[in-house]
Amino acid sequence: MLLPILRRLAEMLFVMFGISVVVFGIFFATPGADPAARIAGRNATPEVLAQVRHSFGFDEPLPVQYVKVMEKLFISRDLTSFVNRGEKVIPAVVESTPVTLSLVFGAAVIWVVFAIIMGMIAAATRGGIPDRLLMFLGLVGISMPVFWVGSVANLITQSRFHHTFLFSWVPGLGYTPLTQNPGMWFKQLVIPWITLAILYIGLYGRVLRANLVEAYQEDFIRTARAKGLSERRIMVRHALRTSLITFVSMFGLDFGALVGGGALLTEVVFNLPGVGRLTYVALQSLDLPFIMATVMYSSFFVVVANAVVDIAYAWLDPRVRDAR
Amino acid sequence: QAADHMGGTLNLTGASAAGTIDPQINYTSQFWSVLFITNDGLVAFKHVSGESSNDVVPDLATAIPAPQDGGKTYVFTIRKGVKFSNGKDVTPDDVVATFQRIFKVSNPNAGSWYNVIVGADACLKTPATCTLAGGVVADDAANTVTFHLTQPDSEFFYKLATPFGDIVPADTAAKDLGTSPAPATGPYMITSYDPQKNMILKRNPYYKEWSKDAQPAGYVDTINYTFGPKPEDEVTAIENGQQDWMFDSPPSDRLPEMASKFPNSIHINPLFAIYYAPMNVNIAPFNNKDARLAVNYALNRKSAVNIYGGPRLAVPNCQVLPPGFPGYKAYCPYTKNPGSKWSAPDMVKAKALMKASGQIGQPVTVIADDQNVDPALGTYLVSVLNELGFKATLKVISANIQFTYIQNTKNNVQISISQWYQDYPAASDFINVLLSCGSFHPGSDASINISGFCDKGIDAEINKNLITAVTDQKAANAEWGKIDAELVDQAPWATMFTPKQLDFVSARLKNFTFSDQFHMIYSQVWVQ
Amino acid sequence: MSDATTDATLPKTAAAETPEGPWRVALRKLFRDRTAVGAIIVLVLIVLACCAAPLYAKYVSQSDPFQSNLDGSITLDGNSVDIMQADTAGLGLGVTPIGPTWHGQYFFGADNQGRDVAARMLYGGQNSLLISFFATVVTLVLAAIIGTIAGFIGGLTDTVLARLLDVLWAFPVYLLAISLSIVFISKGIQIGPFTIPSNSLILPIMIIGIVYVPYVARPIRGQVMSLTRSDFVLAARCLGVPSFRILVRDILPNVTTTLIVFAPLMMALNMLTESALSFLSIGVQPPNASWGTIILDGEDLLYTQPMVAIAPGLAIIITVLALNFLGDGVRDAFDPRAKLRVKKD
Amino acid sequence: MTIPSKPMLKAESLHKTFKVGSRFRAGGIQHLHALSDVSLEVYPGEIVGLVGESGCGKSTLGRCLLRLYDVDDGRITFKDRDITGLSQRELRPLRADMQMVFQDPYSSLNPRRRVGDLIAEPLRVHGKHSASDVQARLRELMELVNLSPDFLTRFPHEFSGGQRQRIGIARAIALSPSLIVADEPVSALDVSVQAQIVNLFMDLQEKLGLTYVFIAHDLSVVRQIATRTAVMYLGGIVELGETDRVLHRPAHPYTAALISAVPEPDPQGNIKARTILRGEPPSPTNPPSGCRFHTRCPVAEARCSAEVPLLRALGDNRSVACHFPLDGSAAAHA
Amino acid sequence: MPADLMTANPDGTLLDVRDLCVSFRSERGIIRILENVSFTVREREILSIVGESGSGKSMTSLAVMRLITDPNAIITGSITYKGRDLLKLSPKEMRALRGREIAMIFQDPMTAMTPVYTIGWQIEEQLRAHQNLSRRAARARAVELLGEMGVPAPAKAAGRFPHQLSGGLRQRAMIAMALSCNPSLLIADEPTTALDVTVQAQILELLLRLRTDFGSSVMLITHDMGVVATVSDRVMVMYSGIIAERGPKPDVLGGPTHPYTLGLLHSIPPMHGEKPHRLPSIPGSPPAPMGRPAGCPFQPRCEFRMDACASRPPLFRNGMQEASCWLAEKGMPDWAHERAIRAAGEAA
Ligand SMILES: Nc1ncnc2c1ncn2[C@@H]1O[C@H](COP(=O)(O)OP(=O)(O)OP(=O)(O)O)[C@@H](O)[C@H]1O
Ligand SMILES: Nc1ncnc2c1ncn2[C@@H]1O[C@H](COP(=O)(O)OP(=O)(O)OP(=O)(O)O)[C@@H](O)[C@H]1O
Ligand SMILES: [Mg+2]
Ligand SMILES: [Mg+2]
Repeated sequence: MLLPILRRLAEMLFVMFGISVVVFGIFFATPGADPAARIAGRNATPEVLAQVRHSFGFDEPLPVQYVKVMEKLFISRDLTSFVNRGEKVIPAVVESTPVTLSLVFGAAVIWVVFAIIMGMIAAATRGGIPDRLLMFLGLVGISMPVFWVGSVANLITQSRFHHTFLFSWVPGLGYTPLTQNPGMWFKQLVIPWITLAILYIGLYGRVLRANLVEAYQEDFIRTARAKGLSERRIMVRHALRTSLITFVSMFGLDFGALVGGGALLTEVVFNLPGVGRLTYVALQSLDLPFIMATVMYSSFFVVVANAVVDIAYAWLDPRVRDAR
Repeated sequence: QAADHMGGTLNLTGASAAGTIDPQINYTSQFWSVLFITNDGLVAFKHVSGESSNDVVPDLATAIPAPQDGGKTYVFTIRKGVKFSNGKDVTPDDVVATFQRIFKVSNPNAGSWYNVIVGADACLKTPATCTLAGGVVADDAANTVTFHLTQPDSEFFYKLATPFGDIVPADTAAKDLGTSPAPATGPYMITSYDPQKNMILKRNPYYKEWSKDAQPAGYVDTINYTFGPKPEDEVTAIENGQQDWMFDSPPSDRLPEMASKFPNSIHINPLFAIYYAPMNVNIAPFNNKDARLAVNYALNRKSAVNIYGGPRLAVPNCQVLPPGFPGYKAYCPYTKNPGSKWSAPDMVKAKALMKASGQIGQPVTVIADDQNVDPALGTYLVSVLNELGFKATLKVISANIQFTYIQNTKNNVQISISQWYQDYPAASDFINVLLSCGSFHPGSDASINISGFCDKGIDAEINKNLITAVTDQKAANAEWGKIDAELVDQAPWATMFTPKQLDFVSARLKNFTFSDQFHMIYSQVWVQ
Repeated sequence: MSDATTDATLPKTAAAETPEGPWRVALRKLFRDRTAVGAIIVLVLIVLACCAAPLYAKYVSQSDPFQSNLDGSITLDGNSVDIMQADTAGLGLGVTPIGPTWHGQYFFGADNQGRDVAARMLYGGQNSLLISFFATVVTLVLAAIIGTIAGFIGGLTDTVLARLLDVLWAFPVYLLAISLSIVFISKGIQIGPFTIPSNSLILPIMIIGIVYVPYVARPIRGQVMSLTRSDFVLAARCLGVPSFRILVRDILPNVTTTLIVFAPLMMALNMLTESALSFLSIGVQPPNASWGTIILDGEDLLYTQPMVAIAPGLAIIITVLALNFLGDGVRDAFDPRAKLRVKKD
Repeated sequence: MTIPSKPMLKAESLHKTFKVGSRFRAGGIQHLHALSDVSLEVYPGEIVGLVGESGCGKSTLGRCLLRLYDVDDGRITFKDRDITGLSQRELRPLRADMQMVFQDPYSSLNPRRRVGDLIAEPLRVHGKHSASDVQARLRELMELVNLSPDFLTRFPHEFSGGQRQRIGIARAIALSPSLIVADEPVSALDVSVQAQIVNLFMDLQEKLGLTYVFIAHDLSVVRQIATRTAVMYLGGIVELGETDRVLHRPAHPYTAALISAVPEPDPQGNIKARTILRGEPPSPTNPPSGCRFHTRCPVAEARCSAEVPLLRALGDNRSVACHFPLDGSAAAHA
Repeated sequence: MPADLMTANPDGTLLDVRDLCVSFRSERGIIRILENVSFTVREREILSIVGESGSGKSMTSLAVMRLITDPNAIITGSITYKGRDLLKLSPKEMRALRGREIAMIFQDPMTAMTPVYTIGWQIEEQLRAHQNLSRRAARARAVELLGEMGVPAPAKAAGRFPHQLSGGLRQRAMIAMALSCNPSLLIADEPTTALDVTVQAQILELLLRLRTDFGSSVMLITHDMGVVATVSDRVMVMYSGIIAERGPKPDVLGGPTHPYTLGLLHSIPPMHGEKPHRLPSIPGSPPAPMGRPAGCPFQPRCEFRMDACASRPPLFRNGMQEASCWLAEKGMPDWAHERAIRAAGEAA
């Protein structure tokens, strides 16, 4: 039992290592990315530049620099930013995590609930008007660029209709920690939640419907009917339960990716200081330590999500549980 | 009655933090405004509104010393009784250590400003062992510090008055302090700083006002500087009273609304800065002077001004120095009616010059950064170039690398969009820094002479004038004006405009005080 | 005995007189799907409209959508109206571009540079469509090559490629795309004697194309693996057909179906990605436009002239929606799984 | 029929294991012993039937014989040539001489290719025929399998199961092989069609002098077609001999049980005396010790669980792998 | 009027299907799958339905269960179960009947059981759906049932998932589930097709026992004549959506009166006696529902084809046996005689 876990861990480490190398490589392939000049200031003399370069170790071979960065990131854990010098990277990432978690978690609740409702209604009325309407709406949701939805939502709630009773409660953009002011936390996040959830409601609703419809063609549904079960029970306990296997694994992967920074666009549009925005800012300012840290963080979540999904898969689908 | 306005919290906001708060390293106007009220140098710019904010007054020194030894030696007497926020006294040793530290921490201008100090060369070579022996000498008994320069420097006091010259305790680590503040001497001290979130300033318990000009006491109790929101959201927050002031310029989209709804919250002040398009005089097509002139004639500075926010927020400019700056003499040849003022582009002349240059059809890439109005200015410049007959394209790159990217000759940048804000009120800060042979370093990311312009004759004039300035500032300024005009005639740039500073403040913020050097003085405004 | 005579009966389900290949069957199915046909029509209209951009710019909007027009004016209902209108109320700060006129000129209004948004949208549509189309081609081709090689050759090659895909897979798409964009857009690419300038459309095409490779390559690899083990490939092996011929004749045609099914969906995805990158100003470079960059332009005018951001957003939605509908239709028509299910019953 | 003394195909103690399971899951990789110590000789002109329960390794053996799978151990000789170690490339010329017909007439025909293409594929890759030759040969083949040559331009999905199986057969005989391994070629077909195909196999053998290894799970089909029959159980041959002898006087208890379990459409004999085996076949990943059948064997004794019985000759031209072979007459039906 | 109707209930008729037609609306018109299928199942009887793939066997059973959910299906006729017409029941009434009165098992026990629940759970579910049982009692009953079906270590097996069991055990679990509420009628749709002969024999044995142990009637659907011969009382042969022949097993298997039944019986290679040199076989393949010939659907493949075949023959009765063939109109056809003459002709 231990061996597979170790293998799994090794595989995760490998993937993270690969990603860190890719990021490091990309960064140093960027012209002008040499942080020395930026660190040195706007009219530094070449001598000062050389000093800075040396003191930051930028004159060392890339592998050495790589190892140093990783050492500082994982072992001494005191990697600091190139842009906001002295700013420790790890606390910054840790601090932005709750923001991203708040965003993604709330959105996830919305999208799971609505997607399940939507999928079930559509599957139950398959071919009918509600089905077609819901599937169309789902497709519209999938087709909307999230940043655009966010912008339009901002336009409506922050400006155009901010003074009507509908949206007067919407506070300014930003994030208030749950611990500090739960009401504010909620109010500030509702619109981002919905914005982020729209895409996934469409996606999951459609996938769930397809799975349910497929499940309905399975023999075991016929068996369940032959057992004299009610349609509702057949839907929930048999069709939905088996369809949830794909649903949950999709959810796991998406949730992991979002927590890992995939909600970047939403965070940028709604000015939520989460990991996605942190990553984006770091990428924009070519702040290598931050880029490394956020990308490691995000790949960690993706990799962990992959592993969790595997476990969840086995938990949901006993066929997978047994080594075949 | 000023006492009625004491207390409260001043809420400042900016889209992002500006890096380290080490006074010897930070080189951003955003945090210089903060350091302006937390730390002091031997001398300081006056903490007042208006023109006199460009004056240097004694700060930690008791007086501005008279030059000795033909301007090569200055003896400062250190003020007694001033304490750091850690409770220790400011001593001559601290001053010596501070100037050593400038080299030890690789201050960006160590090599360009402070290299006049005796012993600086050795410090530049091996910063770790910097002593500045014979350059900065403390005399504890007399409570003085003596500076020995290798040559006279008319701008030496200015260089001491910027935050680089802020005195820090001798035991301050000789490395970038990063996010931890240096002990303060001013009325406020930074108590916490998280670049992702905010900076908090509280009153410095050891501060006692010693000179109202140099470092007056502050009104508010706390200053909370929040980082993160986009300029749009900053505007909204100020409108709603959640913030008092924003560092970023408000998006032009919001200007009409702000102007009509909150006219009293808007303060517009001149800036000593220019927006310009440096042209690389060493590679095609702008190694051809006619081509450069054509661009200058064709550039509709009114359009550029409109992009920036309209005529109230910027003034067209053709020259190197911004209006009102020491040495400024209005001069604009690149207009319909050449003279002192730009009126309209002269397309006919531009096209003729273009034809003469033989550069029609040449490909040109404009490099702009991705912040604020720069992409829009770049886009506009591309239109102008295309109209002239170039095959122009725009390349927008991250603001973080654009500035170094356009400096490095290896990148073969032909033309770009850039800005320059003064460091201190001396014409050399534009002319000498931006267009002298000495600031052109081919192949280096640090080559602030972006045009790569190097005219031996003009360079000689500049050097001569720098000496003149030590003794006769007035004559020097007149000469700077002439040099400026000569440079404009060579057209290494197409200057676009000089922006103005628009400060948008909350309704409750009063006693708005604007220093030409450091903009809004946080210690002087009221929120109660 | 009777069965010695030739068996000439064919199930009459194959009603067609001429033999119909799987391709034609699928196409027939596709063209019978009303939603899919509707989607195709919409797409064709959009493509035609975008192709007509120069005509529109010249004859309808009468402006150059790539040249700033900061001090121009147009005639509207007999009055001359400035395109960039300086604010006169209050302090008179700011300059606002003209809003939607709902006339030929400046139909959707002007952007910050005084350019006709409607005309730019048509040009931007060209880029958006081009990028998403060719990025799809890049993704599908690379994915097909990698997936097929990995799945067909197996062994060490497969392990290496699969690991590589794993790494890319664990890299959130946007992060990878943004990283690559920032690098390449600041520099361009130099491959030997060829230089791809940083404002070339090839860059976003390559970047978007590459980041989605694992999403397609993985299923392709799986499919090729199972095809490689399928009875008919075994049969071909048994007949002594060389591996390469098996690959070309037996495996690739089946993979092609999958690619076709993926194509519209990938294109929809790519269009969204392209717009997102452009929105983050690391996609199409100004003054060139794409729907994403126009939204970005509009973002700066959201409070005064929201139409500049809304119109291209709607264009994206309609196009992506049509692509997704087409994708559904194509999947229904081509998905071999659907066919298998019919067979089994 | 007289059996020549020299086998056409000779397999000597073949072993084949598959790796199943995943490194990343509980249980890890397991070894599935699909074939253990299987020896078989096929003589020219005969039809060897191969029967046994699902999963006992019939297909695996068939595929190993044709080197579609690599064997782990053992030796395969085809026409006096050791083909065990040949690479697929080296095997290619030999393919013309040994062919396979697959069980599933649906999955063994590439749905994207025309019937003519499918059948012509071997002709083309072996390059012995010119284009017009190919056409002529195609017609000939279609006639041989009783299909109209008009069908050549059609796609497999338009055909019924029986017709598809004919296409598969036509493809297999296209190069006039001398050996055909038919892997349950009739199992997927309806009874009425099954008879047509069985007849076709027999006709072809007569006309072309083919040799078959005919895999089936239906004993009556094997009885109809095979000259010799091998009975497999859990990866090994338990009994091998002339079909009639094996089926009517089984010597191995498993063969006996298998035969007695076959339901027969005999209207009178309502319920025949049956020895119904209890339990299910054990897992091939974890085969029982000793005689693999001992867990279900009605006559097993202690020795059976300890000692592996070897396949040994019984005299009447057959061999059995059992410590206690049945008295042939006891198991035979009247 | 067929004689069946008169003898409907008196001799213990459980299920009476009359003129059952099932068709599907499709783009290419109406596809007629079942045409006028009528039959009865008596109490404690095993009725086998045989026929080739696609002949409509499953469709018949699904129609009885009212499990044809396709909205395009058109079902006419009557299905009378214990005096009630199933086609007229409300969905709720039908649901109460399903599983309790009429139970069904399917060909492939792997796909026919929900893969994510243990078999114990699935049996429980059915018990609890129809009987007011506590979970514990239901589980106990489920284990008991599994034991009765000959599942070794039933308590342990109840905790297993379908995929963890072998095919035979799965099929037993299916049967246990079907029998859990003591149904009067068990419909078994090819219950042994997926199994090996040795396991199949076990299952058939079990089916035979049902009648004695549970008193159920069984409708056994298969395409294997051997299975028919082994277990059934009466046989119904279907061909392309119609009933070709039906009657008591010994009669139908011993003396078929429809050429299709005859062909079917002859196509099976015999296990005993002389091996035919060539297997007699039916040429061609069964027609698809859309491609059914006019008249007798078997006509194109029939070696006794005659002019009358152009019109559809009704079921002709000969003794206990009925066949839908014009040859049967005049009584029992003399196959033996016919075939002997043909054989002689061929040999010559
Ligand atoms: N490629 C493979 N990988 C792993 N296991 C395999 C593979 N092929 C066959 N097996 C396993 O080997 C064993 C023998 O399989 P084989 O297909 O030879 O049986 P069979 O007798 O042909 O069965 P059937 O009658 O079902 O076709 C089975 O347990 C099967 O699961
Ligand atoms: N929803 C449907 N629409 C149209 N035709 C259908 C539908 N469902 C089944 N059929 C057709 O009905 C016919 C009868 O099917 P049925 O399943 O009853 O055959 P069967 O006798 O049970 O065959 P098998 O032995 O293969 O199970 C088949 O030809 C099938 O293709
Ligand atoms: Mg097999
Ligand atoms: Mg069926």
